[in-house]
Amino acid sequence: MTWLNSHPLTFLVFAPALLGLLLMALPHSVGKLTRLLGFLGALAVFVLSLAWLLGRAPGSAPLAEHAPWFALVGLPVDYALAVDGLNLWLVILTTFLVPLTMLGTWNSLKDRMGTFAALFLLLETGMLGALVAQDLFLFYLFWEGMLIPMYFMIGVWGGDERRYAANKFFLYTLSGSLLWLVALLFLAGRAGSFAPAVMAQAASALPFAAQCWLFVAFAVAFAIKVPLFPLHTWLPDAHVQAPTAGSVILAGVLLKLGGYGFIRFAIPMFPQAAMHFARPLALLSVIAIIYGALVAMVQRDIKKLVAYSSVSHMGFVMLGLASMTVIGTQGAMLQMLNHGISTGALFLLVGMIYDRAHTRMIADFGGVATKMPIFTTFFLIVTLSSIGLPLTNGFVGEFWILNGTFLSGFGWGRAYAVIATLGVVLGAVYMLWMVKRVFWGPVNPDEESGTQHLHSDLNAREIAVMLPLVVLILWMGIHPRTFVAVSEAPVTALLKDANAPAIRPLVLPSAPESGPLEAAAEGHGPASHEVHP
Amino acid sequence: MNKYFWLIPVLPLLGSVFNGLLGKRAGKGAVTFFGLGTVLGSLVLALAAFFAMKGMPDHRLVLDYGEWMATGTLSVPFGLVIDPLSGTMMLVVTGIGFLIHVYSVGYMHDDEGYGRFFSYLNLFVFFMLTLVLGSSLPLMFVGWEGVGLCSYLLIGYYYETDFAPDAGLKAFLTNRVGDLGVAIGMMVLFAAFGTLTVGDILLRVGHLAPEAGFGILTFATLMLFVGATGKSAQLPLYLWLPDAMAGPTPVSALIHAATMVTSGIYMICRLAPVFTLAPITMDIVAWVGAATALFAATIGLVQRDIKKVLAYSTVSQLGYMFLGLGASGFAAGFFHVFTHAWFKALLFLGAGSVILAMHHEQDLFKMGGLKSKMPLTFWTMLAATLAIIGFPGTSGFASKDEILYLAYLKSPALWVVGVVAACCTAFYMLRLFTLAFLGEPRDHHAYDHAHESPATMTVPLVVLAAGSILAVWLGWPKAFGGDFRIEEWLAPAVTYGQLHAAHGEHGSASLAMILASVSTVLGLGFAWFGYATYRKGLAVAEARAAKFPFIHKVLLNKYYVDEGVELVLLGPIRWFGNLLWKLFDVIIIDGVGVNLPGALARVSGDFTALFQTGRVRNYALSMALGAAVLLYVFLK
Amino acid sequence: MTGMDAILHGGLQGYLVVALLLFAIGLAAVLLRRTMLMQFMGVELMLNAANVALLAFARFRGGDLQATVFYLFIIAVAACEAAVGLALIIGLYRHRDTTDSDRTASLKQ
Amino acid sequence: MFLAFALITLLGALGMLLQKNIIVAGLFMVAAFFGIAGLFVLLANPVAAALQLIVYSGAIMVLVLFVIMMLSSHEEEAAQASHPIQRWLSLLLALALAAGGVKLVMASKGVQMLASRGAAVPPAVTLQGVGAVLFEGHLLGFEVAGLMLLAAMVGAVALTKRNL
Amino acid sequence: MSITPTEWAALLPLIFPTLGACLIPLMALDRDQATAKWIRGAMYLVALAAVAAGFWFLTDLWKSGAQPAFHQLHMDRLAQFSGIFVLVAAAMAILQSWDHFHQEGWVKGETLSLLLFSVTGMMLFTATTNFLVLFLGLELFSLPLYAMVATVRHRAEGAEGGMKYFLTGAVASSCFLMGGVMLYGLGGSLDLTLAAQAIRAQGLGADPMVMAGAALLLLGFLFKVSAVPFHQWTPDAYEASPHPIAGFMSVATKGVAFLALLRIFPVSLLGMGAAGARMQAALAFLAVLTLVVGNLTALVQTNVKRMLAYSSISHAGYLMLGFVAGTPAAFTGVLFYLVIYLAMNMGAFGLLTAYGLVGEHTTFEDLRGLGWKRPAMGFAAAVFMLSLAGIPPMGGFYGKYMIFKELVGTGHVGLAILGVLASLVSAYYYLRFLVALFLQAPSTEAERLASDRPAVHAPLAGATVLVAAAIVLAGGFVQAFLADGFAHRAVSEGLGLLR
Repeated sequence: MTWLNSHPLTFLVFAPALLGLLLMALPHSVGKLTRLLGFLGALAVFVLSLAWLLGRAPGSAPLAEHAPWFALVGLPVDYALAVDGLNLWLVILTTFLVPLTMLGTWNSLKDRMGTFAALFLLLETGMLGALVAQDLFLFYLFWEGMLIPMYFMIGVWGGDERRYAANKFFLYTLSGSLLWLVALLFLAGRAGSFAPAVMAQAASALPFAAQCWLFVAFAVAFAIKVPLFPLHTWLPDAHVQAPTAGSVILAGVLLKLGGYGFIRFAIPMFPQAAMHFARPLALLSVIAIIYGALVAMVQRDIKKLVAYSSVSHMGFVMLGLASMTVIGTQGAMLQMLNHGISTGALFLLVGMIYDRAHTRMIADFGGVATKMPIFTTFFLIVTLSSIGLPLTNGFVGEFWILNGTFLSGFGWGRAYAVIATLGVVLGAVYMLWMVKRVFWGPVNPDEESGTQHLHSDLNAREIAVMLPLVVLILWMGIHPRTFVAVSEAPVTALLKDANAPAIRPLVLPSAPESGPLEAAAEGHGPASHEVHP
Repeated sequence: MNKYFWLIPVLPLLGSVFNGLLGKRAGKGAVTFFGLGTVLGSLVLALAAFFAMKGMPDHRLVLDYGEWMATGTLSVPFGLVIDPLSGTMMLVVTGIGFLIHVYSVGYMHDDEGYGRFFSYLNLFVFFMLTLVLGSSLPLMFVGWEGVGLCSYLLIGYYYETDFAPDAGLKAFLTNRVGDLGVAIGMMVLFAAFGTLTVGDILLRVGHLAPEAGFGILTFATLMLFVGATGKSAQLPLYLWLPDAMAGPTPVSALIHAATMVTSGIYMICRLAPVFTLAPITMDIVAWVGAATALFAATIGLVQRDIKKVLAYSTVSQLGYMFLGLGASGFAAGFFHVFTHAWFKALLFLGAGSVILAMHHEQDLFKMGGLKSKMPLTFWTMLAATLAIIGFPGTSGFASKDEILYLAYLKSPALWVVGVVAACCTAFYMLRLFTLAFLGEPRDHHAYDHAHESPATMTVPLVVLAAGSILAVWLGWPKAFGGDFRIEEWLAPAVTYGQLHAAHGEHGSASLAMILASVSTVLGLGFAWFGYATYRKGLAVAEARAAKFPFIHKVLLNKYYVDEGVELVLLGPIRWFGNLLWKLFDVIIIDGVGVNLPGALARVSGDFTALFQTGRVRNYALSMALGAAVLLYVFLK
Repeated sequence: MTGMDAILHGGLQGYLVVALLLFAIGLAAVLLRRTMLMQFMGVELMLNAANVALLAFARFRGGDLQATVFYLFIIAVAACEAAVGLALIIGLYRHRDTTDSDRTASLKQ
Repeated sequence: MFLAFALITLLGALGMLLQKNIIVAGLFMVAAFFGIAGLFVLLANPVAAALQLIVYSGAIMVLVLFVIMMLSSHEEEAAQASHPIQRWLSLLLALALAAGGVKLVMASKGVQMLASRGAAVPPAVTLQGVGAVLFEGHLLGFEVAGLMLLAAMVGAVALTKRNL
Repeated sequence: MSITPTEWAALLPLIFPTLGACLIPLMALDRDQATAKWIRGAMYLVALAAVAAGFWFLTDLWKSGAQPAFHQLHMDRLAQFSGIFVLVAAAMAILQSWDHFHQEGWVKGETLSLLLFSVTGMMLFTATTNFLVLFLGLELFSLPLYAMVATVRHRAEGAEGGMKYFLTGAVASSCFLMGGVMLYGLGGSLDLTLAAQAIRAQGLGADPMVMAGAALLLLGFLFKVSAVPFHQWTPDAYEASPHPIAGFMSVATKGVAFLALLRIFPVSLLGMGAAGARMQAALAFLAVLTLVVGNLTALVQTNVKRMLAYSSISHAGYLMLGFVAGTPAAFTGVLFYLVIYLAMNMGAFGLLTAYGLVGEHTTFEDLRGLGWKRPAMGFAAAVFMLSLAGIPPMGGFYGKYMIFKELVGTGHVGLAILGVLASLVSAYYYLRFLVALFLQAPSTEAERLASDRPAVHAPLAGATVLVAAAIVLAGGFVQAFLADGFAHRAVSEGLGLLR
């Protein structure tokens, strides 16, 4: 017990993996039992994470563990874990989505479900570890370690093109992270440590060009994960071929790690280079937003459409991060959670209909609303969240990101914001157009069509899976402060370090002595313009 | 009492949630109770709030319910603001909304999705009230998008049909394009003022020298105006409104005539001081309004579907309102919103009554002679028709006259356009009225079964008819000796925060009188023309149409705008999306960027494997070459 | 003695040149001949080349006996190589009925 | 003398390289070994010369010739036409190696130093001397050589023993 | 001529394998080995006992920290390290060969004897700086290997592979010998360290003869590690030989060649100055070539053994990069890498045995769907392949990590980038192994073969595979223990670097 008290994070991170390894040892014949055990374990981890991370007395010290681990070739590697404002909710999102996804795809797999559950738990460890790691080497380990279970999940249980998709996923991600490793080794060698703060210091001593190269290496690795245009092409294949659970976790958590990497490492470690590259990054993000939306629009497979929509949505995250403003970055933080919930829910829903109809082609459906009203309702709500309707989570994030971008000091920021807004429109176009073709209209008369195979609406288990997601969608839309209040301080500090440019208001008061304005401003909330010292 | 005002929007939301979740199981009685009860409660509370607001010294009641989305320097509270502008609008929404709820009880009585319908309708009231009462732009935006959503849901209410989902989709997407403008406008305003609370913006804008933020304010207001054109169906984003008639008729009345479509005007009134500082925008607003008024009116001349005629009429009337706003007549524009709400809702509900009587027949050419069968509908429709063509003494006369007068002051050309549109309006409204109620029945089967609607439907008709006439009380034009009191009433709202309140300059009374007389006489003349053309049936009209086949065809096909949009905009976008996917994603990035290196690696692997010939002499040779390399490196 | 003189008149250079030429010829035999036995004899020549160089160096280092000992071992190695190599060639001959190394090339790519 | 033995050696080797008939080639090689033995004599190393004759010419070459006979592969090699690249490149490399070898020897300062410093003919190597050095300083090597012979024997047996 | 106890301590680890090697042929003499089971078991027991005894003495020596010597034989830490390395590989090979020879339906004691001779030679090879002993060690471990490749006599490929290995190997050792003679000639001593000192003393550090000698010497090592372009025997020999022998060759030959190279080049020839720098340049160039050719060719192989052969070639490239970096830390990394490489490759070849793939049936097709049939083996396979590809948290990653870290630290960023790109390519073909095992359904052909084949039980091979997997995982999770406690001490205390 005392060990647990002093190592709660270690427990949270490694408990799933231990359970997973244990489950792997069980024979295939008890796959159903294994699945159940896996689910219960994941659920317990979720409950514990809630209790330990959220149920803490206010003002108590942040959860952190730190111990020297080993030193190879003279480079000390620390075992440093911590939960702070930047990763708290991402951790909870992870622990939340894993059991939920297990429940949501309870009957989707026919064989080796026990092994699948075990891999899933291993993956959870990878994700949690990467999220809480405070040492870059440790982070790298978890980051790469995540690939392995995901590779098998796609490769073994995926669709017809699963081998291609799995290999592509693996090699694509690996290519980025290997180059990143070289940069990491270069910098760590200079710094003599893998601690981000120490490495940042070493980086600041390097010439600017070197900083830029290092930042690019970091950024490419993270951008592949995000995925940022034009490094996104692994995503549609991986998403489409992966089993539902894989897609959910991929969209829900794995992609977030890219954005998280930026905000945790790339930007704070190379603030000047980050500022230097903010503009190209923002440009790529805007392209991703528009491009993803346009390509999503012409997809014929629902899952692929959702996959491309991820490209578009994650483009918003990157845009927010590239804005280098508190509002934009906070928006990106929220948008990461949003996307995890909304797109995760969408993939779950697509999986539910696929389990029934065994097709995902839009043309195979039509009139689904008549057959499955409850399903339709859920789908519609999630769709609305995905297209950013106000009072759902999607809106707040996108609004902040766009405002932050508009305010950002680098040139063309305003143009980027305006163009990115177009993505919101396009988002509605492809989502609702798909909804129209799938759900509305008369029931598809073709006997072979997917709609004809829909014999049952959602059952209690599936509703139980969707309800928490819907609640979260609304909660995050109505009270986003719950989820971003903790990151406000770290983000502000981070941007202070990054020397983000001061934002000047566009309109200056006509007269400096205009007393009434100031008075009025003080009376009606914050009046100061976004100005960073 | 004040502490319950938050219930004004929330009550309908509760009704909506109840009806949505339990509507099917609870039965129609419960649905009716919750659906109507919540709106009625909201109406009562709105009245209370209205009078509470009147009691405040500055006619302004600000309610704050905590923070919604705050980060960095951005702060957006959940706040309601009740002032004359929003108060009036709130009453229109709850009042007419309630009436239409009542009407729907009858109209939707036999529909399977009764609960679903009321859920959507309640939800709409919630969002509309949020739009109206929201104290900050983002909160208004909640309502703004929310009503769009409800519009989408309600237009596509008959989702098993082919056309309704299409219409709903079109409505939502067109609105989204407009919302884009609002979103950008908000960003600009936030960047300019550092706040998004309407009150704060107005306070700050009031302290600006007129030239200080000229360019940026023009941009912001233009963007907001783009939003307004979407929501309020102005050129070029009006396309969705005629199609929106696919929804049930009460929806057309409430959303697509009385309330939602006027939110663009409402928003501009809300930010009137900002718009005032952007004269270019104001010009554009006026001209777009005028053009829309005329454009839609001409299309309305030849449409056969009764609801389509009304839809184009709505577009046209909304154009008037923008014309008024553009001419700095915020009060006039808003007054037209107010009056239009009554008579257009009435027209739609009357049309709904007719449609129901005719067993969902909407073709005017198949109606006729319903006067005797449906007396109550006939008389109320007559009142509405008189109001919309601006018959002296009706509310429409007052509001339209004021707008035309202000338009003249801005530019006589605008006045001319407005009058021509008014003439068209008079013509097609009388055409509609005549074809539906007068003359001989043209479809006897339907005619024989037609009957007056039940009380739940006719009572709202009567109330609305009374409103259509009596609303004039609020703003009898000064030119005719009235006091146009609505202007004074709204003044605190539209000039809030202004150091120097902008007052519309009025020309001489005689000029106003002359203009009004000319337009009224012309209008009535065209009204008679319409009546005369269709009094004897369709023959005369068809003969006339045959004389101008080209114009008739163009008008009948609504200037081919839908086809044009598909050809010029949607088609290319889809083509481009396909291009990006197939060419850029699949061939360039995946092919050249990903698979080509892979293939190259394989090909070079095949190449290097060629050296593995299996002959040991070759192996020795390569070793010898390696030795040569080594020796070279060491000896060089 | 320097230069050509040294080479032609039995100086150290001469022995070394002989050794290196021998080495080259041995290598050429491995590279140019296809009969495995000939290639094997080429290898023997290369070993002998090393022997010549070794003993030449030893002679000019005042008759270093270490080198002669080493030479002894090299002969042993050559003998061992001969044993194993010839055994392999015989083994291969039993399967393929040829001593042509170019025709025993089933393992490739 | 040196020139004569050197020529015998090199011509013997060349003959082996160029001779099509494998038995004749083997005999050329024996000639080369004789030449080498002669060189060893000139190097004041009669022990090595004797060993060269006994072990190389006597034992190893006989073994080789024996195998040649056994495999009855005295057939001449087919004309080499198939791999011109292999042939010309090999030739080029061998010539380069030869030329490079000469150049190397000429260019090496160390060789010159050694040649001039050790020009005096040392006393001839005797078997006693070799034995003393062998058993004093190279006991390990001696043992290992023995092992190696054993290993080679075992290997040869493993590869060729008739009865599996 | 008495031998002191310390000299015995240096000799004993070699003596035991030698004894075993001598004893086994006696037992195998003129027996029908296929039927006389007890004698077969006895041979294996003797071989294992010989290896175990050697191992026991060496670990004892390691623990005591003593570094005894006998004449030119220096049993220092590095030699002890390599001895343990070789003996573990040999033990695994012996255990696997029991199963494998059983599957092939044929057993020969001579093979075990040759293996033990080879082990002795390898230990000798890494334990001396005397060129005479070095050369003898090289021959002592090479000659048995030539024979072992061809030990499956009923396969024509066996003899072919052996012949190719022999001919190329003989050429290489001739070159090696020539190089050593050149150094002897100018240095005047058979001990390379002394020769190097003498050469420097005479100012002949950059003499062409010295340089040529060094180059030819290096060639010998590069041949043994199968660096491009001295690599072409590798796939043929591996394919020809029985799986355990192929594994042993891939691991032990490469390992001892690198260890001896480490002793000779950076340390013993350090005195000559220029040669060290030239060696690094040459190694850098050839490492690039090795990585590119090895990985690309591995990409297109259909035979698993050939794939593993090319993979071992490319691993030689990574290890050479460690020499290019040339720092003591990099050498520690090389040693650590070798330990993991031992486990990975012995494991991978052991898998083929454990899955009962015999003869030519070692293509990817033959592996299809096997991963699910024996989950423990499948798990181990995943560990090996991911480790070979250098994916964390496997041990293989840390080897690359240490080498690349030093490479970057010494300014060879370009080489490091090339190295990681090469390992990206390698990931593809390692994944292909896993694709076949897990992601593909068994082919009908594989099913048929599996049903035709007598029920294969390879408990010993399976056990070695699991042990190997455990070592790889240990390399991933207690990497510091292996690196600091083992590899680092071998470098620092054995070679006197870092002291």
